[in-house]
Amino acid sequence: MNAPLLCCRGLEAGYGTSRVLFGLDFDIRAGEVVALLGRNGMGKSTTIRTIVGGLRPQRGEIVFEGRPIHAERADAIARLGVAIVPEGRQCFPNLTVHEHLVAFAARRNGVAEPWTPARLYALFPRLAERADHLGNQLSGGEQQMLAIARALSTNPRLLILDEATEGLAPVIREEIWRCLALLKAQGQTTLVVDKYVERLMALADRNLILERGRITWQGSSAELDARRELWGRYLGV
Amino acid sequence: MDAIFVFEQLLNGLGYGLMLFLIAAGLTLVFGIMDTMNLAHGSLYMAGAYIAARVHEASGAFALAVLVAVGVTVAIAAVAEFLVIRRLYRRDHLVQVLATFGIILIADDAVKAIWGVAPLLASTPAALAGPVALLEGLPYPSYRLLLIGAGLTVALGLHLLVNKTRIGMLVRAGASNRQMAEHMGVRVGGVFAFVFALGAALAALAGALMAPISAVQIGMGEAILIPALVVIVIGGIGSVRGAFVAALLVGLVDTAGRAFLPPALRAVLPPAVAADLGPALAGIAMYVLMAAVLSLKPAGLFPARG
Amino acid sequence: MSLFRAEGLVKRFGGLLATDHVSLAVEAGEIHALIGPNGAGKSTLVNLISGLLPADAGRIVLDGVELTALTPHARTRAGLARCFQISSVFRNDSVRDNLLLAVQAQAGSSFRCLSRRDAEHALQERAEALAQRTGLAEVLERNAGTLAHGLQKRLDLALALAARPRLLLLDEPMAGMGPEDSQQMVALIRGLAGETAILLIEHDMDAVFQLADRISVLVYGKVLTSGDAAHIKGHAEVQAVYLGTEVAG
Amino acid sequence: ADIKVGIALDLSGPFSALGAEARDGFELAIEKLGGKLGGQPAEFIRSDFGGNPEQANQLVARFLQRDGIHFFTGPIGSNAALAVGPALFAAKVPYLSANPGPSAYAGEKCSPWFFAQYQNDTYDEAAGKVANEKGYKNVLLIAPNYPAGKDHLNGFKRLYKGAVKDEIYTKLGQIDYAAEIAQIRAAKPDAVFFFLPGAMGINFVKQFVGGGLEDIPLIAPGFSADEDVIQAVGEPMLGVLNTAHWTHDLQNPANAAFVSAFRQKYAGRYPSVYAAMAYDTVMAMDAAVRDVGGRIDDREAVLKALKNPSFKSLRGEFQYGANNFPVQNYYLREVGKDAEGRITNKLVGTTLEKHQDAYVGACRM
Amino acid sequence: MPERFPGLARRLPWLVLALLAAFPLLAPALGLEYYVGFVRRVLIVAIAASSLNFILGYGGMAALGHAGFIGVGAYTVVALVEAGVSSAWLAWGSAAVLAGLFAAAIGAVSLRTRGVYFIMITLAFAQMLHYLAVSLRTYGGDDGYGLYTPLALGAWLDGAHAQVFYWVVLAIAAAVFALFSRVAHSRYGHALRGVRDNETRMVALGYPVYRLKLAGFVAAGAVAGLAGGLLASHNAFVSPSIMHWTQSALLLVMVMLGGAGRRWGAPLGVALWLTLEEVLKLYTDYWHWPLGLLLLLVVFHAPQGVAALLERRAGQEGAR
Ligand SMILES: Nc1ncnc2c1ncn2[C@@H]1O[C@H](COP(=O)(O)OP(=O)(O)OP(=O)(O)O)[C@@H](O)[C@H]1O
Ligand SMILES: Nc1ncnc2c1ncn2[C@@H]1O[C@H](COP(=O)(O)OP(=O)(O)OP(=O)(O)O)[C@@H](O)[C@H]1O
Ligand SMILES: [Mg+2]
Ligand SMILES: [Mg+2]
Repeated sequence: MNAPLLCCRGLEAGYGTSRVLFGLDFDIRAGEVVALLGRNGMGKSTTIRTIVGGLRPQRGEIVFEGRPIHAERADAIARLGVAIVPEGRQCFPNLTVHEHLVAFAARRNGVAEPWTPARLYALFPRLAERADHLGNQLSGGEQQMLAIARALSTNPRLLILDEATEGLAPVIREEIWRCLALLKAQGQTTLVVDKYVERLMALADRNLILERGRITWQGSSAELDARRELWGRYLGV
Repeated sequence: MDAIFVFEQLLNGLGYGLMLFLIAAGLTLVFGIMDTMNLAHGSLYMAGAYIAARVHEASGAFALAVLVAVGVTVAIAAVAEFLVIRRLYRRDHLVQVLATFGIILIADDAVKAIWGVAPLLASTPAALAGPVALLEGLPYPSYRLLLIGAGLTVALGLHLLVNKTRIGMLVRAGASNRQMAEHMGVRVGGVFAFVFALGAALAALAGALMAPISAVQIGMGEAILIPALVVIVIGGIGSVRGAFVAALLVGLVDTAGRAFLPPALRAVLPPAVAADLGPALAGIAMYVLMAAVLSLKPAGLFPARG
Repeated sequence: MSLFRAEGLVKRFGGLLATDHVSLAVEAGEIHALIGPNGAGKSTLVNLISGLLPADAGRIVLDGVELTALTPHARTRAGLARCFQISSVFRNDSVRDNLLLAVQAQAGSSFRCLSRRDAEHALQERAEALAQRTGLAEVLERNAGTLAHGLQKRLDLALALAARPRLLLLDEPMAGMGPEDSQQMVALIRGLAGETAILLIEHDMDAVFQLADRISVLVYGKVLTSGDAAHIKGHAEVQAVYLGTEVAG
Repeated sequence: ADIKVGIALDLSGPFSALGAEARDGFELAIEKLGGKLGGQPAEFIRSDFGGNPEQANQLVARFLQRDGIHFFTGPIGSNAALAVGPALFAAKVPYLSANPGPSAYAGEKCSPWFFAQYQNDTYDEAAGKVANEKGYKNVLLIAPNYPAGKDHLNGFKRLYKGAVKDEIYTKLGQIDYAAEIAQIRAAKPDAVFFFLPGAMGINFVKQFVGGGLEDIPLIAPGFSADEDVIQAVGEPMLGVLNTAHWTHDLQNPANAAFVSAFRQKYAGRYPSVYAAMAYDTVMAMDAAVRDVGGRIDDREAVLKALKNPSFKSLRGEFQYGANNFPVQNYYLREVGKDAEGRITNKLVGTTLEKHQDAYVGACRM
Repeated sequence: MPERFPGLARRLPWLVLALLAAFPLLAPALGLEYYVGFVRRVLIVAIAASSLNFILGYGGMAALGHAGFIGVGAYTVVALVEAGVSSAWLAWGSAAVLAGLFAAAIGAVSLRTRGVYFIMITLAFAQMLHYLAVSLRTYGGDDGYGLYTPLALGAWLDGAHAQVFYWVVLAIAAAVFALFSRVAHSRYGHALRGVRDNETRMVALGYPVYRLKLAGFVAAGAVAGLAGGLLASHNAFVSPSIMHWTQSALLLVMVMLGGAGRRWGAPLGVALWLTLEEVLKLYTDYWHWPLGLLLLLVVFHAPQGVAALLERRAGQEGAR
């Protein structure tokens, strides 16, 4: 298949003196959907933070489209086409919904059908109703939708979702899964963290299981499905 | 007290309000929108006034003086931004107060060393020195019309910039959650530097334009800082519209207080009391207004952030 | 008579009617779940009940006592405690200090200002007991801000429990938790059922159906229907606007 | 031991421009005397106190306790003078004011240790007389709303015989005067008397003329129309009438020498009344030391020498009244242009002769 | 607190106190008489700063009008003296009480706002007080009011020693300081810090947040008023300039220089700032910019203030 879009080698990271990640090695190939699994506190968000430049790795390297990015600043990494839906949404309190969708919009070649505000509103009609509301005037779920739409508005090469279905009503959750499947069909490369393991498996090409800052298992969804003992051990299900 | 007089005083109030807005504009941008408390804004205002006064005196060309003042002040501000301010964006307001207070102390001594402590000559451009007749029996200083025009232009420009342009959105995003804005690809450092420079340009513009009708001297920056802050706070921090409305309100209240309050009190109170009370009340009108607004609306008239 | 009643609560945000004359009752000892689409007004309702937002109309009554006119903190003292959708703890303090602050509020006289608080054994003991109950005993000395998400949520709950509430308002306690933590939280909440009634907002349907004695569905600021799990699962409209296909019977 | 002089300067704060003028005057005098007083080696200890009376207090404590000064001078503001006086008087250190002459020290709280150069209201009294002489029947008065402002207006009214059209009190530190100017235009007075020190005066005159009221004559006490204000306002100041006890074109040899030395040292600038008073102050000390033959520690003798000054004052002849406030002439000045076209004050004539302040009667000394 | 150096940490305050107490007796021998007055002023300002530190550092209330309360205290003394009162205790006590009352009224309105709005509304009230004082003719207006005869401390104290006032100030400062340190660790102190860190949560926990804050604000106002009363006696003079907004700003600056919320922050900040001011003025007319530079240095290299820097030093040495 294609050369890896993202490549992590020997990644070590942590907060202050405490180490959280101990030598992660993994690739994400273009067009692939990769699920990052693991129980709470195992370092999933930390991994993501390290990739997007929110946290400087203590050791190891991250290569995106052939260029090392582990020393880059967060904004530079984002402009290369890495978009994140962060844990806790982090909508901008003083931007309206509509502004969230136009302020960071970027076009990238190679995207067949770029996301426009109109398409994003079609995806989340609720946001269209709230277009003039400020980020802090939204309900929790509305903020979550906005965070996803905001990430999509940059038409990213690599989309990273950290618990993106958190706080969403079941119907909307369904909607998100459908949407991610659609994106996958369009060739969107995605890294997902979510607690709904079964739904994730249905979507992902490959799964990584993180246990105390180490990747203890990786494989296809079919393989994971077959090895239920992993679920109890590493996923707490 | 005839109608024309009342009308004239209203006009004076609006004019003063627009002057206040002009002075507060740069601060609205840097403090209100970018959420950075820059007390040294007054120093930039002073720099603008001093440079404009000197250039005008030397060259006789007022427009040139204003341009040079804005240019040089922006250059000074860029250096200050690079050395100090950019390290402050992420810190809390009090720390910003502390650091920029430090800059004021340094700036005042620097101005003293360069130009001395005596107030500088700053004359009105000859073409605008006299009054024009707005109405029969209502002469109005033509230079003030220029200030009013400048105030309105800046207000409109600022409103469009902040609310209608992408850079406005990026500034607001960066100010409220810098980390997230960076994750969205915004060069927050660059955007902030640009906005700070713009704020400095507005400060310098205000200083240069105010120089001909006010004293150009050390401390002039601190003297306008408080009214400018009052305006921003009454309007609601982060709202250009709020600052604009508040500036007009303060201008009107202040002017009305000075023009109508003493005679009104004289009509109802014993002369001795009225003579003491009237001017005293007029003097603190701005602060009373602020305290009243904030006790009713704790986040100003147009709260922009929730 | 119900332990708690909200009657005709109304909240407008500008033109938006976020809470549209909502009436709701919670019985003593009951876990009452409140579900509904995003933006239906669930958190708003909790904010109205806890007093963080002033209601435009309506009244609330706890145990026969009208609380409508009380300030938020007085409502807590009257037996109405809450958790937050985004956990709200004292991030720079240790878990112990967090808990101490909570039990101290309950112990009253926060204006005592000359004796060392940390030397008060009664407070320390209560804090430790609380930590024990909520599974925070191991992390007592850790800074709350560095705790994993699930533990922070638990701390958030522990802080609310310190007030010994009669009615506990939980806004998405399971949010951001993995299956394991969720299960623990479910167990924890179930363990509370005896001592306090609970109004639970949650989008995790597994948890809701496991816990709730009764479920009310809020849509566009109005209560659509109320009933037990079976009733809700079978309700066509609820399925359409909220449950979707995820929970099919 | 050296003779020690404590000089408290206003080099920052509200009076810094005037403080700098005074400093230049002090320096010129010290230079002229070669750093000595009455031929004795002297030390001049100068320090800025930022225009804040509390800090002035602190500084004077230092002068008294640490440095053991023999003379004190310096502050521009009346508030500082009032703050530091009691400590100096108690320590029996002569305070030669280089500017303020507060009414308290002229009257009730007068002290043998305090020597003034004028009483604060006397300029206004002279201005009131000028208004009479010019035949103004309806004068409008304007001053900041604080007791000193009212004192100055009262001073004006003391000798002024016409009607007061209106009294306008503005707020301290006011920037915009449009409302007041509109009131003045509506009132149509024969003249406007303004006491607006510092930046307020600069703002006011600039806006007054810009508002098209240049036909209404402006009268002011000297400090509202001195060189500092004139240099900052420029053309609009032309024609402003003001009164003072000294002016740079006053004809006497001492003054001529002073003015030319000053202009030489300070780039052609004309000295203001503050510079002149500072210079005179040092000269008064010099004469007193000489008169007591250097026996500086004989405080009473020094006091006596100060009371009967033997130096040639820049203002010409004067004598101290019973309250140590001078009995002297006051002059009318008008802002005009000198031979080189420079805008400056010009002497018009003598308004009050051998004038004494109004408070002397209250002084029991 | 640097527990790693327990002996010194516990003894140091007593050592400092003893030194300060002995200072007036030693000063004449060392030729430092003037500095007795200077230290007295530092102590008085430190009292005011401690009270600001209490609400700022522990309560998160950044009041930019604290000089207003100092002014109220000072003018209370003036008013009482004008009315013929001569007892220092009565005058200072009234200063504290009246300033506390003003703080209650001002706080009741101001504490409805937060953040910058709070900064500005406290400034507004202080400005009103300032203008009021400026226009008060009876008390001299802008010219100020001289207190020509010192207030009486009571029969045996007055005659005891020339420096009795110094010791009184020292005792009050020590008491205020000890009181605030103690309160910081009490239930109330913890509650106040909770309000600073997460006000919404404190409400939900059942704390009467507004009253907690108001109580702190009133206490701080009263202590500032007391300092104002002492300052009036110290200067034997009061003028509106003691409540000019720059004085409020300076007080904030001194507290933050020392370290807001630090036990030693306020006195350290005050001592450092006033000493530098005093010393720099001896050598140059341009004495502002070094202070400005100092502020920048503190902001970037000791963001928690000088006190934190020293604590860290002490901690490191202890570890070594
Ligand atoms: N800002 C921080 N400072 C210190 N430690 C942190 C910080 N953020 C996370 N940690 C710690 O790092 C470890 C990994 O956290 P991380 O958030 O990456 O886990 P996660 O797998 O995403 O878990 P969750 O499912 O709870 O989101 C946890 O033990 C957590 O306590
Ligand atoms: N401060 C506010 N100003 C304006 N609108 C608001 C404000 N707070 C909430 N809203 C609006 O009120 C509606 C109800 O919000 P609420 O937070 O109660 O929803 P919710 O039911 O809790 O949703 P979720 O499940 O997504 O958390 C939403 O549409 C939201 O946009
Ligand atoms: Mg995570
Ligand atoms: Mg919600």
